[in-house]
Amino acid sequence: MHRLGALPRFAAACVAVVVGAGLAGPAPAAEPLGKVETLPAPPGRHWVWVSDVLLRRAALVDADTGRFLGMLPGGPGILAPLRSLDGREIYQAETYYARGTRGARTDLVSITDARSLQPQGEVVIPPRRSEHTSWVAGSALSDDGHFLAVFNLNPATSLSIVDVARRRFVGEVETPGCSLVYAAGPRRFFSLCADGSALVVTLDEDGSPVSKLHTPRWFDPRADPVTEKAVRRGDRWFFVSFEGVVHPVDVSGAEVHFAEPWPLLSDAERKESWRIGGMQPFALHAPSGRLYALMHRGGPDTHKAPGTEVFVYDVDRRERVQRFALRNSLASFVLEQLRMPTGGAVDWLLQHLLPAHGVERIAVTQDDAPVLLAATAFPATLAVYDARSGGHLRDVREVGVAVNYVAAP
Amino acid sequence: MHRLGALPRFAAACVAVVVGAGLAGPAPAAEPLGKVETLPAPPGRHWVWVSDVLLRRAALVDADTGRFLGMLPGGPGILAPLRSLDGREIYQAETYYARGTRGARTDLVSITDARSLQPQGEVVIPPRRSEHTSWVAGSALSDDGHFLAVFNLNPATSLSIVDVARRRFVGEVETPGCSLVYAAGPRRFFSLCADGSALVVTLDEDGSPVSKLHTPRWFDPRADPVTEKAVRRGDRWFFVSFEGVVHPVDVSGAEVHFAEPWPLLSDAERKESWRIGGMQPFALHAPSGRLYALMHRGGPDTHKAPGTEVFVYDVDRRERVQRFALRNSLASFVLEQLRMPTGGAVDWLLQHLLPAHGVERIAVTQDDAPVLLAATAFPATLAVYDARSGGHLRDVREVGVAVNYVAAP
Amino acid sequence: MTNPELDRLVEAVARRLARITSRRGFLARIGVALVGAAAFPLLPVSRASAQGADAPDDSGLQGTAGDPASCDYWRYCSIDGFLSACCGGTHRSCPPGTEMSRVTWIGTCRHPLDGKDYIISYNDCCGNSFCGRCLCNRNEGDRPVYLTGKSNDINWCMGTPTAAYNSTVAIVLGVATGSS
Amino acid sequence: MTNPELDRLVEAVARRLARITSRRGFLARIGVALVGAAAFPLLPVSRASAQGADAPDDSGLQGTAGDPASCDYWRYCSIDGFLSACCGGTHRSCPPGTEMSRVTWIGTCRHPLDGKDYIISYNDCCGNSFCGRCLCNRNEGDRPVYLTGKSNDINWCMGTPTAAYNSTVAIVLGVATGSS
Repeated sequence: MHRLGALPRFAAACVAVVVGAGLAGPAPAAEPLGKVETLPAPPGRHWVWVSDVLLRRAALVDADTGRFLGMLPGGPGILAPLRSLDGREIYQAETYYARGTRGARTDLVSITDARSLQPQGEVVIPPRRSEHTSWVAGSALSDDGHFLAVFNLNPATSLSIVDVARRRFVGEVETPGCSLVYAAGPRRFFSLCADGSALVVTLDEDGSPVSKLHTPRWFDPRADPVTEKAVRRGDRWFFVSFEGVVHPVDVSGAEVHFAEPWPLLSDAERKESWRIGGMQPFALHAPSGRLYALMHRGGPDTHKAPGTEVFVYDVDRRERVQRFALRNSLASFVLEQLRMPTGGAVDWLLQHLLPAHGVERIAVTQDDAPVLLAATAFPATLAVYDARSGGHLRDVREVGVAVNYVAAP
Repeated sequence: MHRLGALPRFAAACVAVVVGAGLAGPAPAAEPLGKVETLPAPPGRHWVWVSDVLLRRAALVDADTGRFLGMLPGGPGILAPLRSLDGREIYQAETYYARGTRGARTDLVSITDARSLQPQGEVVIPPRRSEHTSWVAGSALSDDGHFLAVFNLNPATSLSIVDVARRRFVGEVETPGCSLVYAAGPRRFFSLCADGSALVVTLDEDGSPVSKLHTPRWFDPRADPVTEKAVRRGDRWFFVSFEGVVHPVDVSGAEVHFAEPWPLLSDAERKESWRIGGMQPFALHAPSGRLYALMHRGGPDTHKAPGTEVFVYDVDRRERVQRFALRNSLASFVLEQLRMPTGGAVDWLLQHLLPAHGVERIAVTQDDAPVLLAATAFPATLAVYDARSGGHLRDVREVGVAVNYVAAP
Repeated sequence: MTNPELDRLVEAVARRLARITSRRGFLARIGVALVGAAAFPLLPVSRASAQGADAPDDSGLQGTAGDPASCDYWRYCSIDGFLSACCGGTHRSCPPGTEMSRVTWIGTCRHPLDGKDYIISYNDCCGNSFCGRCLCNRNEGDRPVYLTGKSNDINWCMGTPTAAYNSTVAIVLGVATGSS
Repeated sequence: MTNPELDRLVEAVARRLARITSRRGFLARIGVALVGAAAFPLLPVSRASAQGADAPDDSGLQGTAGDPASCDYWRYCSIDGFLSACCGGTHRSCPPGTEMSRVTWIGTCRHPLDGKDYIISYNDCCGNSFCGRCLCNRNEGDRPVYLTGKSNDINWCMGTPTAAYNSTVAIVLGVATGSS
């Protein structure tokens, strides 16, 4: 209605403009006015989301060309778009205040048309969704695509369940002592608990919880906690501990099963103080079973330090099959400002002269010619690598201001 | 009520924390919890507002120490706080959308307690206030302190009148062909018109317009328009044209009077292509009648270029009495990152090696020992100069991200 | 300075810093974004006759003057904003999820090949979020805010459901006869 | 590299760039601000007895260890956020226009002079806007989000009318007896 109410003002505007230009009336356009693009369907295999915490949007970027396809706006905090199973809709949990940082808080799940990127609707949820810097596992879509779960921390922990198909808030499931949310079946999620167990929440067809069961303790949260930044391959989640031990979690059966842990790092590598690190340190290419891990050299408490290399593992053979160095993202950024090509003398100089700045976030596409995305928050950079060879393909220019999340759906 | 509703959760929180810490109960504090500062009254003579368009707040900064005193939050767009005559309240026009960049738009004038910086109330106004980059003359407080006028552009032009004392929206005054708003008497404002005249709007005691009168044309908007970035000394406004001609506007009488224009620049200086420039290129110290003008060397269409020098004029004698160079704000910023003092070898090197980056905005305090503020948007810098000697006093560290407005009320 | 590579790097970093401090730099972008401005100098289009006039053929244009993703593109002679073509749209269509403003200003740009002056409508794409890419600012003819139609300080996202600025297009309305 | 001054400048600019890319840098600040985080490693305070314990006397402290506006201040041993003392508040009071969070985490810091371990409550100041100054991040003992009380990734502005983060204080609750 705002739009309709505005029409008279359009008229006034045109008159104003026309008078200003001394025209008797606006000239009929040789080209149409008002055209707005829509995206082709299905989505490209190398379309990736790059969320920006200052610009408050998730940009849809074609990693093959570095071109922007469009943007999904959001408010402050976590912007992590989830695509519906049929690819036609995008869901995102968002938070708004009536007066910027004050006034009534509204949390909601927005539904956006994947082709027009126009809002299709919203479902208001309890105003307590969690904010945490990694932006990982803050919300999850059930494997049947019907239910979106949003993690609340306030500091009581719970999940808000939204029926995205019926556009309704189902209810809140308390998860005392357990945090975050991971999809684990058609209508099943699990959260990680402070005691080293997981809480498995199963929903009925209406989205109401039919069971809430604690698994046995499957890791030691005191001696060597797993990071919450897990990656998934089909029915198997892969959690990695601070010390680099992989804990596979199998969600194929009626009960969640925990496979044998295995180490990412050899004793020699530990001696060299190689360590996992970053805000999104892991990515997994499901078809090939390749696990990509951001690695750096550092001591304890550096589990969030940026990675300078990517170690590549075969999760079936449980062994490293490759490793490659990442470009200095700071140097890449300066090079972009220079409008200079990669591989030149200046590039070389920058890569070696500027302080090594690793990568905070990686993601990999799931097609047969996968690309690995490597992002840093600031300077905001997004590098595209050939996920198979590790070769640098391109840097995406002007990707944003503060890249806080990257996803390759 | 949100607060009350949250109390049980506080309890839960404390329990959670306590249990987590293995305490039987929270220890009584040796120091009080929950204390929040309030500002002394009256405001310091060198307290200045520094608005940041990305952080969406106006910071209150003590120019003598470089310390922050507090912040006034706001939404997107113009953040230009106005202090009530008694100094007890702060008024600011703000814009919000229910969903960040979409949904219902609410424009309002917020009333904030000047000591606690806590919101005291708000008055909703029509959702059409103007957005323009200089942030100058977007709103004005009547000289009797009763009425706040907010400039609307949509693109029809009007003023929203708010009775700040009675906390109510009075009404909207149409100002066809005339823009922006300047205070010009107890209950009088004027706007600048495209034909080179001014529209003078006088309000009655309730804030309703009793007269809307066009002045004669007092400048030539085609040949040499005045910039809208005017400064005031008592009953006299000073507008400066693109070519550097001062047009004094006297608002002391029943009718607005236009005094003899006079030039800021000599023919010799014009030959050297000195030119006014910036987003807030002028500041005026009322007690001494000193007009400070940002100057740079450049051609036509550089009326927004940053200034490298400040020319100081005596507006009574209508002549320049001083000029001084401004520090390279880019060099100052890098120096801050180096945590190095001004005046050293590295400072000298930076000042000379880095490309000259001028100043976009200046303001001056109104006391007997005035300081001149010199700000740039990015890198965000705020330099403090002795307004009498032109000597550099200090740089304010970490002043913000994108300084888009500076005011010395 | 005896190390050319080093000099170049210093200059490079300095330029990089200078660039982000210039009106073309990022925060200028933000500034622009916040005002959603588009520079539309008043041009003599009073004798404009667009009837039947088509947009010219760009196929013969060499280099960036023919690239709608470049600030050098001929249609952008009076633009100030993010190029829609860098944001998910094209030089004459807005990115997905935005809406094209109906309020606008009109410029006149000469086509490098046919030498004709074309009337260009610079419409802002409104809503969604800042694009933040390919800021293009050709600031000639900018005038103060009270000369509304000539001021690139003004947010032209008006009348749309939201005044949030995303980017700007450049649409050919027709030929400005006699204005050359 | 034969020009020391130049080397220094390059290193300086590089360090500056590196700094803003570090977790201590501005956008880290934004990140921190957005999560309003405070690092509160779980420490053995089970035998804490705060009764009658006063905050220690800082007057004898030399240099930044005694400066509440410095990240080196002794109370900040487990903090992650903007220092309220740089934002209009003090090390134990919030800036005007904010509200102190009641939910918090507790650390233990040793006073450089009396050698005692003090129980410190790190409360976030909530609302208003990001402070953006004096980010102080001592990240020891940080744990994943599911170990809620140990995670500095979490926004601790909870229960307050707004979860917007401004800055953080460090308040002495008492002495942690026997924990040294």
